Amino acid sequence: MRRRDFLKLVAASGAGAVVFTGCDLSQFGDGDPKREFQIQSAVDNPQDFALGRDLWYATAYPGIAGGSGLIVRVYEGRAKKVDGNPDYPLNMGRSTALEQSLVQELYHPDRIGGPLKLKGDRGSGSFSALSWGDAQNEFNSMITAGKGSTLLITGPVSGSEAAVVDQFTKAIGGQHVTYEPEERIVLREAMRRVFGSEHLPAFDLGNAQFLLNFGAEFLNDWISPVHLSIGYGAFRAGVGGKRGRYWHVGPQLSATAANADKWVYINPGTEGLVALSLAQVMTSQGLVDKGAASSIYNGISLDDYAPDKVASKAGISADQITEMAKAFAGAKPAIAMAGTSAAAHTNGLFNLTAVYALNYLVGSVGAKGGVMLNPDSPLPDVLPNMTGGTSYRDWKPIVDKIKSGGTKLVLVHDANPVYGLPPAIGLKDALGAGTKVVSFSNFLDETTTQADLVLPTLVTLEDWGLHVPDPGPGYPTVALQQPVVKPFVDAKSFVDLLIGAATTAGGSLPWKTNEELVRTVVGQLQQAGGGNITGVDDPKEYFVTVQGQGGWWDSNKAASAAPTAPAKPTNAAEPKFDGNGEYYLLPYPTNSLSYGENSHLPWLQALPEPISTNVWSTWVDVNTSTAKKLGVETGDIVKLTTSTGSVEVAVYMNPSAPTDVLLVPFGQGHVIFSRYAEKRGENPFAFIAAQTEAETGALAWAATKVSIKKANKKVRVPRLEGSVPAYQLEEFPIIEVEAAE
Amino acid sequence: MQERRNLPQMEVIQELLLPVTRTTMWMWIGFIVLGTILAAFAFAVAWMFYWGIGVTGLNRPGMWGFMIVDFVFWIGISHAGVMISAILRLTQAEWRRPVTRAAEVMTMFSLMTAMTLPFIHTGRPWRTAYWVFPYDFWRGIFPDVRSALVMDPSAVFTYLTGTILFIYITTVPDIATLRDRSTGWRKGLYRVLALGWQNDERQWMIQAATGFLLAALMLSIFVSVHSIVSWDFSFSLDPVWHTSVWAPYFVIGAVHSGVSAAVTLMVLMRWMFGFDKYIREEHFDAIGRLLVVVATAWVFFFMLDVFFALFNQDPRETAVMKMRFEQWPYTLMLVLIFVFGYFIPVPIWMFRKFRRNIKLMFWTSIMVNIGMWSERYWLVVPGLERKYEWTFDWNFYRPGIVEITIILGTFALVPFLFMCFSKIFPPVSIWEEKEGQNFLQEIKVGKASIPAIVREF
Amino acid sequence: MAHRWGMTIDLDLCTGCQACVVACQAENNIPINTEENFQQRRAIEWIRVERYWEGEFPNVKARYIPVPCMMCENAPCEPVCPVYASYHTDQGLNFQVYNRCIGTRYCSVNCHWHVRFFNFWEPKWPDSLKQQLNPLVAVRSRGVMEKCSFCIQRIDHAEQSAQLQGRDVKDGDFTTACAQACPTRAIVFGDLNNADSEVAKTVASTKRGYQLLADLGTNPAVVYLKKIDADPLPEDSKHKYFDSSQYTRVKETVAVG
Amino acid sequence: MATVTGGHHVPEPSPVTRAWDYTPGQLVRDGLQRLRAKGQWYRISLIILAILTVIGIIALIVQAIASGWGDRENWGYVAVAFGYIMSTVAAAPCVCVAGRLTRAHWRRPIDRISEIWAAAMIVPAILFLLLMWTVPNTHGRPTIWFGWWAAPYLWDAILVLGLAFTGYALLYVSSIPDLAIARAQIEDGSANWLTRKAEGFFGTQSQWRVIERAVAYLGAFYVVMYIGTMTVIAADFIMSLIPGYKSAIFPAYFAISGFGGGVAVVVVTASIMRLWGGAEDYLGREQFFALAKIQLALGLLFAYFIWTDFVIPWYGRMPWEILQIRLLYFDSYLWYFVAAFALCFISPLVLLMWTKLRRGRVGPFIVSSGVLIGLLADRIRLFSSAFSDKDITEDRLHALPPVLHPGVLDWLIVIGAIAACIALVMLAMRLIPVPSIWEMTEGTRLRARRRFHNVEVTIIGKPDY
Repeated sequence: MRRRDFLKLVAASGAGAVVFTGCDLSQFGDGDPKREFQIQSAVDNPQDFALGRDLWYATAYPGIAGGSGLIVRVYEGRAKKVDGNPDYPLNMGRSTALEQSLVQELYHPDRIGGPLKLKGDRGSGSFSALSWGDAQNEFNSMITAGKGSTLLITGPVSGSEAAVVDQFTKAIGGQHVTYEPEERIVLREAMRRVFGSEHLPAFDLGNAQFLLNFGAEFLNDWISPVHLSIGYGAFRAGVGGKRGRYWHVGPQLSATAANADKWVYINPGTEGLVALSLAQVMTSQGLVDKGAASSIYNGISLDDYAPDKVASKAGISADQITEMAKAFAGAKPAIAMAGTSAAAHTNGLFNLTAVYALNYLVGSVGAKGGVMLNPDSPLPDVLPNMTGGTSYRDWKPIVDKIKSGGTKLVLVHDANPVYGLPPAIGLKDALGAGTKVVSFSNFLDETTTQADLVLPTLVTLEDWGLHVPDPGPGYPTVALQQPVVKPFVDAKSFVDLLIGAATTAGGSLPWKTNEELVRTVVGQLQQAGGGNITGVDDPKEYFVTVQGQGGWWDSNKAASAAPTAPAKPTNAAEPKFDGNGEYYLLPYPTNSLSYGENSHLPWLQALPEPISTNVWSTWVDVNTSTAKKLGVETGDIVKLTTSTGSVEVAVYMNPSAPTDVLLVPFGQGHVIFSRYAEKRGENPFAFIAAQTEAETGALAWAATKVSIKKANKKVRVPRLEGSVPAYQLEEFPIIEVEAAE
Repeated sequence: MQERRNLPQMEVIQELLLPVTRTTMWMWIGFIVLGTILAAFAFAVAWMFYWGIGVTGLNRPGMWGFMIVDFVFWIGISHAGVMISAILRLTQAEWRRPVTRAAEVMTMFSLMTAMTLPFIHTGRPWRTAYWVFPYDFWRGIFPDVRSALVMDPSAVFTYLTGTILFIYITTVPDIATLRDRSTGWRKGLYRVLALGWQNDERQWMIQAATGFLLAALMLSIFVSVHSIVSWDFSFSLDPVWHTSVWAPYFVIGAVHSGVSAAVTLMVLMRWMFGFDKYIREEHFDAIGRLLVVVATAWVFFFMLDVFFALFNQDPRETAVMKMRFEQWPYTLMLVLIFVFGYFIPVPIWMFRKFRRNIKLMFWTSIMVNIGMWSERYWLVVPGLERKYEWTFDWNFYRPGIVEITIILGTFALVPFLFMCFSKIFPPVSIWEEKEGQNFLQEIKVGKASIPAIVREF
Repeated sequence: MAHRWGMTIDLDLCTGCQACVVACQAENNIPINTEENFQQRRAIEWIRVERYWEGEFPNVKARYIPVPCMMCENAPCEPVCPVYASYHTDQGLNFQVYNRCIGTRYCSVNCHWHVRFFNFWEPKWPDSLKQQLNPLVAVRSRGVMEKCSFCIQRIDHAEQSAQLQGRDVKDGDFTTACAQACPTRAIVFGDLNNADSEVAKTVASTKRGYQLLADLGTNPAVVYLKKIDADPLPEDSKHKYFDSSQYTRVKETVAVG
Repeated sequence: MATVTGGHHVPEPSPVTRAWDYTPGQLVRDGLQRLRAKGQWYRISLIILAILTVIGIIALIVQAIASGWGDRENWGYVAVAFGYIMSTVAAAPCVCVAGRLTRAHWRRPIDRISEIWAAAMIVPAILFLLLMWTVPNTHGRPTIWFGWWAAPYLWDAILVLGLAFTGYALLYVSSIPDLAIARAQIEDGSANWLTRKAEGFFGTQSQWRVIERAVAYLGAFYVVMYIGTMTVIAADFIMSLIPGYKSAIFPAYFAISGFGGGVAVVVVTASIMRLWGGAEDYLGREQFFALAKIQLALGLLFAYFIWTDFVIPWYGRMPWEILQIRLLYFDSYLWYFVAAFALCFISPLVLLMWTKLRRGRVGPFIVSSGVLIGLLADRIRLFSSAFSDKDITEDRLHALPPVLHPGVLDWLIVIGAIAACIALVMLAMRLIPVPSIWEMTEGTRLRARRRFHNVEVTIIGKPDY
């Protein structure tokens, strides 16, 4: 055998270490000794790589904005990489860290491999495996037993899943509650009050010139981060004419606020007051039409909110308010936005309505570069829109009913209320022996460990679905989710299980499986007409095309929400705080872990929180001078005491933290939630006071006061930043800045 | 300066062979204590091989730490050998005689110890030898000679080879002495090693010529070794490291610490082997004078380094210098460098009375090496902790327990090997001592009798 | 003309969301950065987002900068490697040959952008997570240096596909994982030698371009676009720049393995 | 072995210094003889030197008036003259310290030859005072002074003037015993004014102790002062005037090359003294051998330091470093550098590494003359690149500054300054005996010939003081 033949053989047999650089595939084996395979190139040895075939599939993820379009790279039946779907209007090829991490959810080492049955006491966390046949039988008997008094708890659902949930709820005669971040409930109510819209808004940031944001984390985890980030990119790049200017108003220099041209600190909960004050300045100085203002702020005497009256309450100067008003009114189109912590106060609804109403004053509602309202679903019956979550106040009777035994069966999917609701509500204890609990979950989390039966469900990349994003891009949109890999574990689609359960409960559903449902509804979409796919008649081809595109959308059918004057905004109110600590306690959702629902993904755990760059832990951001006053520095453990309890967390000295606000991130404190999340840090939901927003009843998680005490312990806070506060060297800035023209 | 003492030749031989023939209690203690530390050292190295460099305290960008500092230190100590044996031989300084052998042996062992450190400090030590030394060319892969890390082992191994040759050449007559006085396996060993030495004139001429030639050749290696060690740092662009003074500065610092270590060794040999008749006060006196000059030159270069790092007021350098001056533990180290390395020992060495005080010389020499170890740390580590304007990445390095054990181990390894050596070969050159006896003369000026030596002119 | 792969990073667009960081980790089989990794300050992020302070509350700003490998034309990391593990490809990329790397870490010492990461520990994944590993990218063992490769596997793939079609690689044929993920299009990747590419056009037309540590003369292939500061902090805002007298070093307990 | 150079007959080197066999009386007679007898050539050379000096002064004034006072580049060659004299004449006295420190016997006839050059220290001091105002203040430029008061002028002046003063003190103190001898021996009233200063010295034991200590300490102090001064000159007159140049080895290089120049001056002076100064019996092979060894060692150090100064920026490859080595080594002053390198390093190395040449007297003389020329080229290279026009407040070099080649006036200034130094030394030789009488006398006492086994050897006493 000649040497070359031997080498060819080695290469053909796929010996792993063979590296072929300096050669190109098309010329292999053409007998030129210069192009012979080399076992190892002398020097030019860039990367150990082998070629193979990869496939990209379009699918969708309902967890962000109710449906974001993805493309997934699949290699030999394994999902390798998730990216944004370039065709899908909300993503346009872009993605977030969370979407990138979906492969980790799929291949998570602690994913539940098959049905589990409680063994021993509830909450003991010990389960025994059982076959799907047995599990199905057990589940069916529970459904039969629980008919008429069943509670289905899910995360926010829309589209095909929501349709099935509706059918199921009807069939079993139970109640469906949605668990969603509480401040979003306030936001939805504000949308109704201000814009008369049932849906979350879209913002035409790309064409806007000025953005006044009251605390909304729109670049990180607020409603539709990718879409808003794309808009922000266009806003900054000056697509709409010139570079947009962004001012952030709020109690925290958050990861989003750091991008603002100017951050104006105001005391927590005073966003609404400042907004009214802005309105007062704008109207009194003739910057906007006075008549419009009187109808918008109907019944509120704006002059009571002149800057000098508001300033001290908000913790800023009257000049700042005036300056802000002038800037806002002076640059058109301008957008006012509010959310996240602004909504999580006892006066959250007032804060939001007062701010969003400002959009009317500058004429940005429904206009180019303004607030765009989203239309209804193209097929409201089979693809319902997302509806709001259940507020904390509404959770109380539900929990009481469970406690009293009025609810026989509790089904939980894609929600972890035991973790996410303050313990004061007593949900965990309410799940007594008389109530059967079934969890459709992939991971043992706080709620799942309370279940009698765990039925693992398919994760995003394994399942079918049609989702109506909320907020949408401003026109009707449906995202198609399809399995890109075969199920990695022995799990079933939640929708399939629900269809089965509904049938068991006596319902008659037009679809037998989730896939059938999706195919049918896409057919209905085709019949409805319009949309991104034209000229395709064959239903099969149509479906395949929708699969390839990742969804259906019709950009010609933008919502025609008339900029009518809003319903009367809520009554002006000042925030109320619980407890008598001397500091405000401001928990905040982080860009990666959000409210803790994704803490099991190691990439997200290891992703530095943008401002502090801390990872894997809970800490409290303390202002540098406050820390000096307290005699603590980064790494010192402090004890935070609220009216509901106290926790010990490490200090991170943060020069941007307000002097009288202590910031604690959400996301950690899981008792059990896979190896990457459990027994790590503290859960702020567990020690905030259970205050509610006055009108919506949503949990006001930012309405707590706290006291801080040094505990004589030290830890090393895991973070990306080095051991000194990162200020730039004056002569050699890493980040060069130039003034705007 | 050299007092003449007439000792019978037999007595000289017997007394200088003491460590070979007898194991004193101090040697037993030494073997046991050092052996224990070495066991811990071996365990630490094995632990690090098994788990990886992760067990150290290194981080990004502080990629080099204790082991590199210690490497530089031991290379520095090794410079005592050539300084004493070669330079003093070439300049015909008589007082070198009792120290040359010990200093050369210390050089050999500290070089070996030093080279261990960068070797085990690499990420994949099992491949290091294979890749760095081009002993196999069939794959056409050469090491990159532009890298100081290739020059470095080349220079160090040349130095080591030279040192071993030098020790061997200068030990042959003594081996022959041992051969004639031993039995058993030792006899066999010495017979082979003595190369048929018969004490004839031609052999002596060859031996002397080789010794001189090697001494002259090794002078250039002497300078190159620590220059190249300094280039490991100054060829990079790191602020404070990238400075042209480091090469001579490292060399002079090496001589400072090396000669001080030689003093320590001289005292220890007096105490352990009872060589009081051979290692005498006047030797300490002479070496003390040398140290004053060397230390002063070292301080001059130290000041050059500091001043011209601050000279341009480049914020990148200033940031490192500020940390060195203001922050723990660098402040402490700076104090150690100045006070232990210069301001305590040098004023003491200025006085003849103190130079002849053995205990004082012992402690001052120990002090110098504490200062010099700190100096190497002070030089090497901060440059990485404050590397360029990435204040975000600025970090703090602290050694792990494994590193500390390894460093302690190196301090045990060199004396341990030295003691093993002295169990086989005399640590003080017998023939040189005898030759010295002949060279020493006296001269009468008036009533005074002045020590004198034989000279060519 | 040979390709000169390059990147523009518009700091005015970067929002610090770090999608690029996770995208890179997914694409390039970067080991999971555990809590201990961070405590030991050994996290591996081929592209990392640094945050710099300016000022102090209430006049304070935080600014982000994503830092991948600069792919210097005249890279300081290359000549210091004794075994040519760090070398220059004919496409002007700096490469790390994991096979050859013995882990002297000199390249990292002489990389002033701190983008070379050392595998202090053997990277470990639970078996199930190994399903995600990208087969086109080698998994690095402990003891070797690794760094951003400008997604060389994508470059090679694109070049081979183009060659099979008998054409040159076009702008937009492919992009790096970080650029692909970036929601605001702050990161743009392309061929600087191709005048029609987006990066080349940006570099040619922008007035905001600068290179990091450009004064070292290494000519990085990553061009940053300056951040626009529309509302700068008042001149007298204290603690604007690094001043060592103003801080005490953070004394935290050491966690070493 | 007879050697013929340039038509002159050079006497065969004596194997040993014959003066060791002189009696003390002979040594005194010989020394006083040399003090008195100065022939015609002496007078003629002195006149020529005086004329050159005057021309130099005139050239300096013309240069200043013609080109204006304000620009630093016009003073470039005054700086060259200053730097050159600092690194030759001012370094010469350091040579005696080396010998005294190691208690070498070869030093005894050499010591005075090296010390006598301190007599010319007034010249660099004057040049320094002229130059001082061309050096900018420390504001806005790199400096080692960190805003000290009156920096750099006051401190530079203290160092240079202090060095000059120390030099004169060293020369005077080390000559006191000889002056005392002259005072005692010259009875015809021709004793000069300087001898009268030595009136108090009678050679008591305590006086000798004081003299010995004073010479030792003043010598050591002179060396320390010299290194310090050269460091400061290197920093203030060269480094801080080349933006971005902050090579920390440079001051050490500057001082070491100065030492090389000092040894060269001594070797050349010794050769001349041997040929025409009537000191043939004093300056034997021993002295040249020892000096040549030092010259060789300093040549090696010259190369070593220049190599480190070069290789670090060469490896750094940063733009300003590339410009810096182009300016200093490759582009602008390439040939000056080549000349300096060849004459200060290569020639000492290839010639003096041969023991035969080292032991002769022609080899060291030729090499040392070369070193003196090479050093001049080197100082032109350094001071011209420092004094050429550029914005010194920039933090780095951004372009190569213009080259400053010497013109006729420049040469006249340099030569005039050198001539002034030589003239001063020649005048000093009329006052102070060269070589030293007392050191030679001491040397003869500490030597003996003795039989060692079968051969006769020299025994040298090394008193332990």
